Amino acid sequence: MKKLLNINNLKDHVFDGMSIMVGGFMVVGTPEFIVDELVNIGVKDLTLICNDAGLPGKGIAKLITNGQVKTLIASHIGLNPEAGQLMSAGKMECILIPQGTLAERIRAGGAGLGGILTPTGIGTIVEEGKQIINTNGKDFILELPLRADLAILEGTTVDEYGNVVYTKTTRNFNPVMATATDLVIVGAREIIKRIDPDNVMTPHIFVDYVIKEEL
Amino acid sequence: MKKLLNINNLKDHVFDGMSIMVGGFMVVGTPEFIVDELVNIGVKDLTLICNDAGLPGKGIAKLITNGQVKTLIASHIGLNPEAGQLMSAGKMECILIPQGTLAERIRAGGAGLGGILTPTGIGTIVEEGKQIINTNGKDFILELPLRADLAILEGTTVDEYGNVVYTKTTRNFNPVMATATDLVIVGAREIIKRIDPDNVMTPHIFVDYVIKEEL
Amino acid sequence: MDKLQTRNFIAARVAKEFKDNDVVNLGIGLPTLVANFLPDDITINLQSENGLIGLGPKPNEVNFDRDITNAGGQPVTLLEGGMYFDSTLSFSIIRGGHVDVTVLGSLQVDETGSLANWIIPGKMVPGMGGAMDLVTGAKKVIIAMTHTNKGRPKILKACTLPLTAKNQVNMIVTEMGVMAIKEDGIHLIEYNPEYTIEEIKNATEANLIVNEPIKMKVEV
Amino acid sequence: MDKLQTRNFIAARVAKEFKDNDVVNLGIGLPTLVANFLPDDITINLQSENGLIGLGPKPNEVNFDRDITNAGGQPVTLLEGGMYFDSTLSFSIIRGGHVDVTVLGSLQVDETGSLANWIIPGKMVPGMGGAMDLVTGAKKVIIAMTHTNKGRPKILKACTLPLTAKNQVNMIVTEMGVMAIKEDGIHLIEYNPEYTIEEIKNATEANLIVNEPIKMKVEV
Repeated sequence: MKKLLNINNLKDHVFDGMSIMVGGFMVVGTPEFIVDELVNIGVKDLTLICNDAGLPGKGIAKLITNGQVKTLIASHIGLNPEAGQLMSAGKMECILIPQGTLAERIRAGGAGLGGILTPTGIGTIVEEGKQIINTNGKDFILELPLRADLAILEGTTVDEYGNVVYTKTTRNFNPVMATATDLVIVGAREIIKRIDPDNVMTPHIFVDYVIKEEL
Repeated sequence: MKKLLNINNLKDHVFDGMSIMVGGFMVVGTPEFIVDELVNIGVKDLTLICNDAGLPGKGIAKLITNGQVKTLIASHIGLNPEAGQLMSAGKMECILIPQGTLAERIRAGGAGLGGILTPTGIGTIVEEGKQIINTNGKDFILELPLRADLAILEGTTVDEYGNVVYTKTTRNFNPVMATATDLVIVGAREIIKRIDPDNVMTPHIFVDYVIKEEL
Repeated sequence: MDKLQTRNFIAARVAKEFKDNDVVNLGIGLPTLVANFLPDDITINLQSENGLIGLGPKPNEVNFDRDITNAGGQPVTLLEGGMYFDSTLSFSIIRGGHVDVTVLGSLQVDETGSLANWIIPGKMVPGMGGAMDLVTGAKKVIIAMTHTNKGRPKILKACTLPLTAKNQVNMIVTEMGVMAIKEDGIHLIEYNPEYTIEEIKNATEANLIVNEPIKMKVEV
Repeated sequence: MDKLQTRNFIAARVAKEFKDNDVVNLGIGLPTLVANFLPDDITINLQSENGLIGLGPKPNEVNFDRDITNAGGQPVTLLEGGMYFDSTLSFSIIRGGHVDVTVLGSLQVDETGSLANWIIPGKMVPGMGGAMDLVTGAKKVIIAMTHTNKGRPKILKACTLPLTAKNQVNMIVTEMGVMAIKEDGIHLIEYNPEYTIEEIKNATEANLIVNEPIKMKVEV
């Protein structure tokens, strides 16, 4: 399989100060074994974009605990108290974004849009510093596209071409993040010959490398 | 099955002057048997929203030929010469929209967005009368959401709950249109007990009625 | 009523608001309990913003699946007819008005239907998660919460904490009563006969419009 | 060369522009012929905006499937490894810069890289289809067309027809030569030795920058 990458070579594709989107929702759909390797590598000053801050001792929480994260962009950090503490202590910047807006901004980044207009956050501090645009008599916030250097995603099933299927609620942010970064690395639970062409969730053209998880 | 509708009762859900989105791309993915019934019913002054104008004698071309269409909103009408003739003769209004913008506008209509910023059409007549917004140093056209009263879609496989799968290239505009109209009617080639929950393309909450195609 | 009874009482009353085929999103905490009181005679489609419709009860040892969780990250099951989707479609459903009712807890609600439930500056910064999208997009927003916080009113003339959304709440259900938020303010439409109208007014900072409220009937 | 030979000659030259793993979208008409000349030693992923990647050759009687067509509505096949998707993802791929090369025909192209190929007011109104998104979003835009229309130049100082996009064309391939459009204008980088440079210049309204062009080598 052409796109197969050995986890030991992950280090060749990361650098200090880079931005990384990590798939998953409360660690469900996060390829923990790849995140663990980022901890081993020790790459630092990261900007992480993820739905949340992981759970204590699980997922991207490990990168946060290890002091590798400079900025976290997420919708919710409540289930990882350490994230809130580091944020309050000024040791980690934390940018909170409504979950639907986070999804749309990443989608805009992948889809070549210059932004989207959302009603979410109107009349709240979310609108501060942003352009408000009225269409059809209603106010919307102009939210800008979000992209990153690297996406780390969990594919349940990947085929030999690099097509990906995400099972059940592991899907969440994975497919949209696949479209919005310069490099996409998928951690695969299993690799099969071919996924039914109707059921592919991330087409292989988005996938640069596949790392097989040792189960 | 709760949502099953007899084709003879389609007439109860249509009215003169209504707007209808019709799925399909050059008739592939268009439920022709439902469009044929709209011809039988004779509902008129329609605003049709469809990728194209169908093919002569097929799909929405029949509604156009029958004089039932007041306005056609599409990206391409070249394969149905009659549409261009009616447009030039002033007998049918025709609003041409870039295909990607058409998809995004329908998506915005279904997703509660106030609009999206696209680079497509900048510097062309497509931008006329529209707001140009500069983000990150680049100009984009603000395109507004598009919705309709009714969607007529072709589901290849529909389950007893109303979940839908579209096969191969019949998918095209069908899933996005399912999100953007007040009423959604799906023409089903086959009805099965249950679709794999990972493979549902249109969740049943979007589907109001299912009409079984007689094959 | 002890704390659990109070929570169940509120949850059971909220569950009576749903209609057949409603798409409903239940927030974390008290609103999650509403799932235990859904009426048997109608179909309710529970949506979870992490990507499913057809949320079923907690799994047992046999049907536990680590790949099926709710928006709180807790293991759940999928009911027959349910399905999974990604975060963009999930929030198209939410923002696009395809959720009929969302039920959320709150720290504060006010007379204009604004609510605050995502941050206490300097103290608690969990983030808004999907709450801002839910209250903005859902057709009906119900706040399910205790009427006061250690005796201090949570239903205010104007929220003092940073808002989750402006003018979006339609109904408040507490252990004291059911309130509808309309153009002219908060109407007490049902009251728990364990409390007098005066007690309820005293526990509420906002002006309560009281016009022949009926007694709350809840079987827990 | 007769008309078909000319078209094949242009298509064969365009096919030499692709690199391994490129995602390529071929427009209707002459560009479709490019598929017949793809190099064997690299993998090209043909995208079709109606919703597939992995466009294969026309079907025969055995593998014909009415549910698989290209953007022209013609029956096609799907290669192994290919997949289907809906129109929103298709145009996220196109607009989002995930298509490496798009090849389109055109009525006019000009010195600034603007092109016009979707409407002749009063005469022909096919609509832009996906062309505007393709030329705006693809990393490289190649125009494949005959150099002139009944002797009238199509490569102009400035397009006179309504534009499909401004400043987006990177390369023009005709039966006369290969031209690269850069900041300072149109460079003739290859020429067909069947024509003199003077003949090519005369068939071109735009100023052609000619700086040691090489001979086109195309095996049809």
